Amino acid sequence: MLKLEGVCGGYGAAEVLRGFSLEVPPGQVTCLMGRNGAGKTSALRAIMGQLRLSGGSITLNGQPLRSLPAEEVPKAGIGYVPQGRRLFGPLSVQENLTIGLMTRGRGAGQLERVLSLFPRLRERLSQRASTLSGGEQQMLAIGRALCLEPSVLLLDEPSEGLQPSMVALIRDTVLRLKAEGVATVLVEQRAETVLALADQVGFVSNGAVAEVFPRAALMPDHPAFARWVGV
Amino acid sequence: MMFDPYFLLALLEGTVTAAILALTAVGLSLVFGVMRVVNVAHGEFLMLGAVVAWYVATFIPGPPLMTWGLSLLIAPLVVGGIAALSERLVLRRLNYEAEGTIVASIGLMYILQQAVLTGFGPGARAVEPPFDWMIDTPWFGYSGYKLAVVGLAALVLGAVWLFMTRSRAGLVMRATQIDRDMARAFGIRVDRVYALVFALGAGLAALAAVLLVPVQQAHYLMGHDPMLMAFTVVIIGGLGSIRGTLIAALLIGLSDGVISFYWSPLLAKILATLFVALVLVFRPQGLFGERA
Amino acid sequence: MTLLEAKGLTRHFGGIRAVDGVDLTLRRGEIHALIGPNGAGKTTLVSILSGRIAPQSGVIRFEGEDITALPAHRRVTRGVAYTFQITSIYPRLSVFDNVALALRDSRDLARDVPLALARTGLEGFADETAGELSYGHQRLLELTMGLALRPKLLILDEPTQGLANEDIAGFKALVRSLVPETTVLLIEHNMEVVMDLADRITVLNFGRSLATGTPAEIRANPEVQAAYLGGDHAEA
Amino acid sequence: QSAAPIKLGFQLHRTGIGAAYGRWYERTAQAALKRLNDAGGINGRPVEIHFEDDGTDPKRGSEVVEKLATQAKCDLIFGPLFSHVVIGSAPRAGELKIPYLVCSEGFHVASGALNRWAMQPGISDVRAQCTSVAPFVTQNLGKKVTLIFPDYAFGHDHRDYFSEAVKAQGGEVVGMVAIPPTETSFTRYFPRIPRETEVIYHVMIGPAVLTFVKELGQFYGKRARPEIFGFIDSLEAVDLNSPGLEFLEGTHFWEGHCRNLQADASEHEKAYRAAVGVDDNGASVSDARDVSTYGHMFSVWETLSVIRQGMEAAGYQGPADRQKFVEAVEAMTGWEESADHPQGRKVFNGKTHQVFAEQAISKVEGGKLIRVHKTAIEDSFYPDAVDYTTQSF
Amino acid sequence: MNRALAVHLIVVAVLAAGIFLLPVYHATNLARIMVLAVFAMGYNLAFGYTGLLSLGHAMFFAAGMYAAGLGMTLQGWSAGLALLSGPIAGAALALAAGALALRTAGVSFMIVTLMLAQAGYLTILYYTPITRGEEGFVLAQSLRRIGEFDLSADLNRGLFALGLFAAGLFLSLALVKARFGRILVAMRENEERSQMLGYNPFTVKLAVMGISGAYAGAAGAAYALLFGSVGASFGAIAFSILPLLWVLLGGAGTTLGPLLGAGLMFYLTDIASSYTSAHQFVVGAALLVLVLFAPRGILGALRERGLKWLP
Ligand SMILES: Nc1ncnc2c1ncn2[C@@H]1O[C@H](COP(=O)(O)OP(=O)(O)OP(=O)(O)O)[C@@H](O)[C@H]1O
Ligand SMILES: Nc1ncnc2c1ncn2[C@@H]1O[C@H](COP(=O)(O)OP(=O)(O)OP(=O)(O)O)[C@@H](O)[C@H]1O
Ligand SMILES: [Mg+2]
Ligand SMILES: [Mg+2]
Repeated sequence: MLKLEGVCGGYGAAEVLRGFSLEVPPGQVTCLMGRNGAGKTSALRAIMGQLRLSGGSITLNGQPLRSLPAEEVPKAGIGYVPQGRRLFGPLSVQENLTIGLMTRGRGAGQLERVLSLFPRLRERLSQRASTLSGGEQQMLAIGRALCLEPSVLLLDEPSEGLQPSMVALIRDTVLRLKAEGVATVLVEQRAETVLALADQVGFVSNGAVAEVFPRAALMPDHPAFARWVGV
Repeated sequence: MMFDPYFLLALLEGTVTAAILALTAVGLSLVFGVMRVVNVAHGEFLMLGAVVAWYVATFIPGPPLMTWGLSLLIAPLVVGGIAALSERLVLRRLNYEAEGTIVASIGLMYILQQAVLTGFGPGARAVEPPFDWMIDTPWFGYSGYKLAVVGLAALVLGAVWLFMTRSRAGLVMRATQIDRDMARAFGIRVDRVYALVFALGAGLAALAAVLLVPVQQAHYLMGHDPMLMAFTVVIIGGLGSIRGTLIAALLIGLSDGVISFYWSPLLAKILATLFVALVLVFRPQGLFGERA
Repeated sequence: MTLLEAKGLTRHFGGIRAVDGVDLTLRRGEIHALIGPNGAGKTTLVSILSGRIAPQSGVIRFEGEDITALPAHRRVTRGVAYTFQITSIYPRLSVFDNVALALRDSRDLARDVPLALARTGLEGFADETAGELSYGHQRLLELTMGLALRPKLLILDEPTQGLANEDIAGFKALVRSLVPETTVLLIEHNMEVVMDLADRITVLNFGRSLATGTPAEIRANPEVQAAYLGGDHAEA
Repeated sequence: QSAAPIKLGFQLHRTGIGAAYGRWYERTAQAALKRLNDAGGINGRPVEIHFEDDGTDPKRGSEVVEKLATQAKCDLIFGPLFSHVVIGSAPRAGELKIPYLVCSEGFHVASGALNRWAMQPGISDVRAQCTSVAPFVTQNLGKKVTLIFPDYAFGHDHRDYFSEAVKAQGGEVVGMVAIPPTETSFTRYFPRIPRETEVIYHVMIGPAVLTFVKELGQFYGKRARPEIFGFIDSLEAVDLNSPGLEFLEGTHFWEGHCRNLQADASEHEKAYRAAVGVDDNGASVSDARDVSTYGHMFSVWETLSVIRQGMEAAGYQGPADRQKFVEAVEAMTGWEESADHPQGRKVFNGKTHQVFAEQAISKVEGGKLIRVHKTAIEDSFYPDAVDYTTQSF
Repeated sequence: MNRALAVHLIVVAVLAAGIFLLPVYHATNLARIMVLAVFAMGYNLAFGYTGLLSLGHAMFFAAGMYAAGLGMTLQGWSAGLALLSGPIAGAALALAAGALALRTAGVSFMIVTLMLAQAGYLTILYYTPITRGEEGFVLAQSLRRIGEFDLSADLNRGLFALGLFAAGLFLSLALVKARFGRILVAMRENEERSQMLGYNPFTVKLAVMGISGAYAGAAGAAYALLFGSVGASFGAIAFSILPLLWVLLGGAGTTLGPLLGAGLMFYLTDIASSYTSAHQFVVGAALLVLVLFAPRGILGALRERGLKWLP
């Protein structure tokens, strides 16, 4: 279980997270929604140790993450697909994936699985990541994170720029991982995707989770959507 | 000018120059390629290596071959240590930001030069080659050690190439350079990578220096020109490409050697310099670099 | 009537036929959508139109003149603007400066920049450093800059990526308000937006143009369904 | 009437490419200063020297002149060696109207390029040096000469004036090898030495000279080689017994002042050597590896002697008398070998502000430089190129 | 906006006061620093604002210096004409070098400019019979006057340097405040974006190279005439690195940074060498300390810490 309690922090002097709390149960999909600038990305970065923190705690299965150096977080099993992809652009597709594989020192079988998930990547193994099309880059970003066989997967708007059939593929992937017991935190703007996947939905506003609902409590016309994301 | 033995000499000299250039450049290629740090003090690490080699050769009794062997161990260690220290104390705090590091490495350059000037003195001091082997052709004599340097340079380059390609180290280093936050997000210990690369780069410069001192001498200003030339080689060769570095070194070394065979030396230097500039103008990414 | 006409555009990368003999005609004042699977060549195609990439063959005419050989910046001054798929702003400059740079012939920046920002709802952000905006706001800034150029042809490469839902609604309204003064070429994977906005749609697949037509025609085209839309959008 | 010390400014190459010279110039100056003060100073006043580093850089050089003159308020300035620094600094000295005594060997004072405040009373210039050694070279070593010199002004002076002198002696310059500055390896230039060459005449400066000499040796290997005549500039501050220099055995060098103590050395010479702290081999008495720049550094000592004599002759009181000082030196005609002038007899040309001296030609024998010839002062004369005394101050 | 102008006026006024009031030593230093600051200001326009990291600016300085020096000694130009030829020569060479080098970017640009400058330096040496190579030559004091205005007199020198500096300073202030300045920064920050906003990167950068070269050439010519000597060492690599160092120290992309950096570096060396013979050590350590506490240069740090309006 990944747990954030009252996390505060930000960039430079500015505070962006103001008491962000969230529980991510294992094997479930937790979706985060919120307006632009609400702090969703910042929350994920906080987990990854990329945000200056000023308060609160982050634990994974009771083990504190906050005190760990950033490079230990992925080794604890947290995979991250950042917003805007952030690939190792000058490196080849293969090399990008290799870096994912190295993190936890596991094997080639995983690479095979990732490549069969995204056959397009297999065709492009030696192409420079930065010359991939937008959608291909997104596939690579997800594939790279999957390579480290995470037990918790953080996905920041992963379906951005993907063709509809790919979006569906991502949904299937999340569900399959869920079946394997992987916990997923999914930042997503599209309500239909959220409703199709989430076990629980957190609405982020002003650097904190304002409301959390279990999936069962949500319908597309639930007022929370209007209140927090303006649909 | 059918077969001119002296053309052979020009080729030989060009090759030796190339070997020396390549040796000086590999370390820089590492540091610059990975950290994107314009380390102006790289030449000073080379110079330190030569000075250490001189001290070893002078104060440790034994035949030249032995002291030379010892230098090959000691100099990279000492210089790598100094580099690691300066990385930790200065560069890391600057976040390896391009502009700050230029000033910092100029500062470092001053400090190292002054330290050597004060301790070692301003003179040029020679170190005996490990073996005294002369090649005698009917037309000219040639130092066997110089040829050995070519072989040794090839060895060192090969080793670095293996390290960069076979081990994952090269990949890790490059990823670190591209996006530090994401490298951390994949478990790469960025701090350690940088310290290691910086020390390794300096160590290689020191190694190059040990091979070099028997040909040139240890002198407190000896680092300046090789540093600039090494930079050129690295850029022409294409960043991070060991093969490119080698070929660029050959290109520059031979063009200098051979052009000066035909033209007045100074004119040859001017032409060779312009030639290098033009290569870059028409292939800005270097010979083997790739860039979007 | 025709604003831009491209014929036989081709661009291969090694063995990859990113754009492979594409014809495209844009009518003045229309909203024209460009859709297709990932890697179909959409970005490459519009990069050729905007001059970021040179075609290996083919001709582009803009307002009747051949612009194939014009460099990108000259096309911009003629009225072709492009917003990047992968956000490209000046991250270290203020939002104000970002927009001011796009307002090339404004005489009064203090008046015009806030006006331009207001169109995309960024008016409160003028003094922020652009790189410190959240992703969605950076996308909006990108859009603002494109608009500020007051182009005759505005090429939008996946503009709604990263936008929150409410912004998408605003975006649609904004794009509608641009025509007919501005012609819009829109790349999108968000079918709702495409179907809603587009007058005509061109579908690209494997670097070739599969079909061009009204949204209804495209929706009904079986080839398009197979290549791109998949079942669920056919009846949407 | 004042008992306040006389302040002399010393423009010193403490860092930069001239540093090897600089440190010995400083030691020599200190030794000469001590001797001077022990003997009662100048005009009964003690003397101080302010050393200021110019980094062997012309830009800093002129700043140092400024600093010594206007901030340290020195009475005069002396000591610079490298020509480009001298030329960069001398104009400022002229503007500040402060005597500027150069311890270089460049042909810049006597060529008239500088101004009336610049003088070189301590060491003869390049033109005099190469003119005077030419007869020995052509008569004893060979008539077909190839010159190897650095491809810039200093080297060109050698090229021009030595060729001229060789031709005057009935010799012939068969080859000229100009070596680009910034060069660190030399072998590839040696094929340019024509095969008919009987004597190689070489003059190199800078830190790479040792490489030059070594590579020249390697090039000839065990083959018969031409005679070699070099300027000691190539090996100043370098131990002749450094690895790779064995082949120098039997070659000849010009020396401004003999590095190794010669059998016939005068008492003055021995006293000078002891005062500066140089052993019989020309190295520091405290470190045999620390070889001096013996061939040149006497000029510092002798310049200081001239300063004393000039100031005494001018009745020097303070900066107001600077002009008188210059005029007093201009009026001098030369000096005998003495404790003040341990290098030997000098002829001073007041019009060109340049001194002329005897030059030594030494042969390397058993790793030592043994003088085999001493040129006559008159051999080094050439027509005056300037008359500074007609210029205004 | 006016605050910025006021600060600049004050700086110039203080410098003017310095020329009249400081002891001659410091007044001369000030003149020298101002001339070198002109060099650095030109460099700053290219590097600090536009992001063109050139390692070849010594070439432009030397161009101005030799144009003026050789013009006077060989062609018999008057001092005024010689001074005028400086910026023209600098700009012309910079435009030529830029036309080649600007085909590259980033580190390649750095190396190409370095190599071109090195070729220029060697060319000076190659023509030693004319240039006197490394050794250089002296401009006779009698030549260094514009009409009755004797440039070698202390006060005149200071005034001339001040005039040149002030002209350069206000020109660069005007440039960076104008739309042009914003475009320069845009090139530095994101060239591809700028091109897609309709700016031609090549011409913008070439223009700034030309301006920068004119500054360097003007400084070179002024240096030759004010200080009376011309030499190849002003065309050597080290002299290309110096303006970079000055600009970085003072604050890249600030109008006053070049002056501050040049002055600071001068006095750092000067003062350190008065106290210790190991003065490079002190200078090196000072650079390290400075950069650790103000990695964006001194004015850059001030700008970050609140003085946002600093141009
Ligand atoms: N690198 C940064 N430096 C300073 N401030 C930042 C930085 N990145 C984000 N911010 C600020 O933090 C706040 C939250 O941003 P964040 O990226 O977490 O939002 P978000 O919820 O992910 O938005 P979006 O949906 O647009 O991606 C915003 O106000 C933004 O301006
Ligand atoms: N510089 C390049 N080198 C090699 N391949 C390239 C290069 N640029 C693009 N490609 C390839 O060309 C194809 C078309 O790319 P493009 O970016 O045009 O696709 P797209 O239609 O915009 O896709 P997306 O919807 O995913 O953004 C892709 O397969 C891509 O990998
Ligand atoms: Mg976000
Ligand atoms: Mg695309």
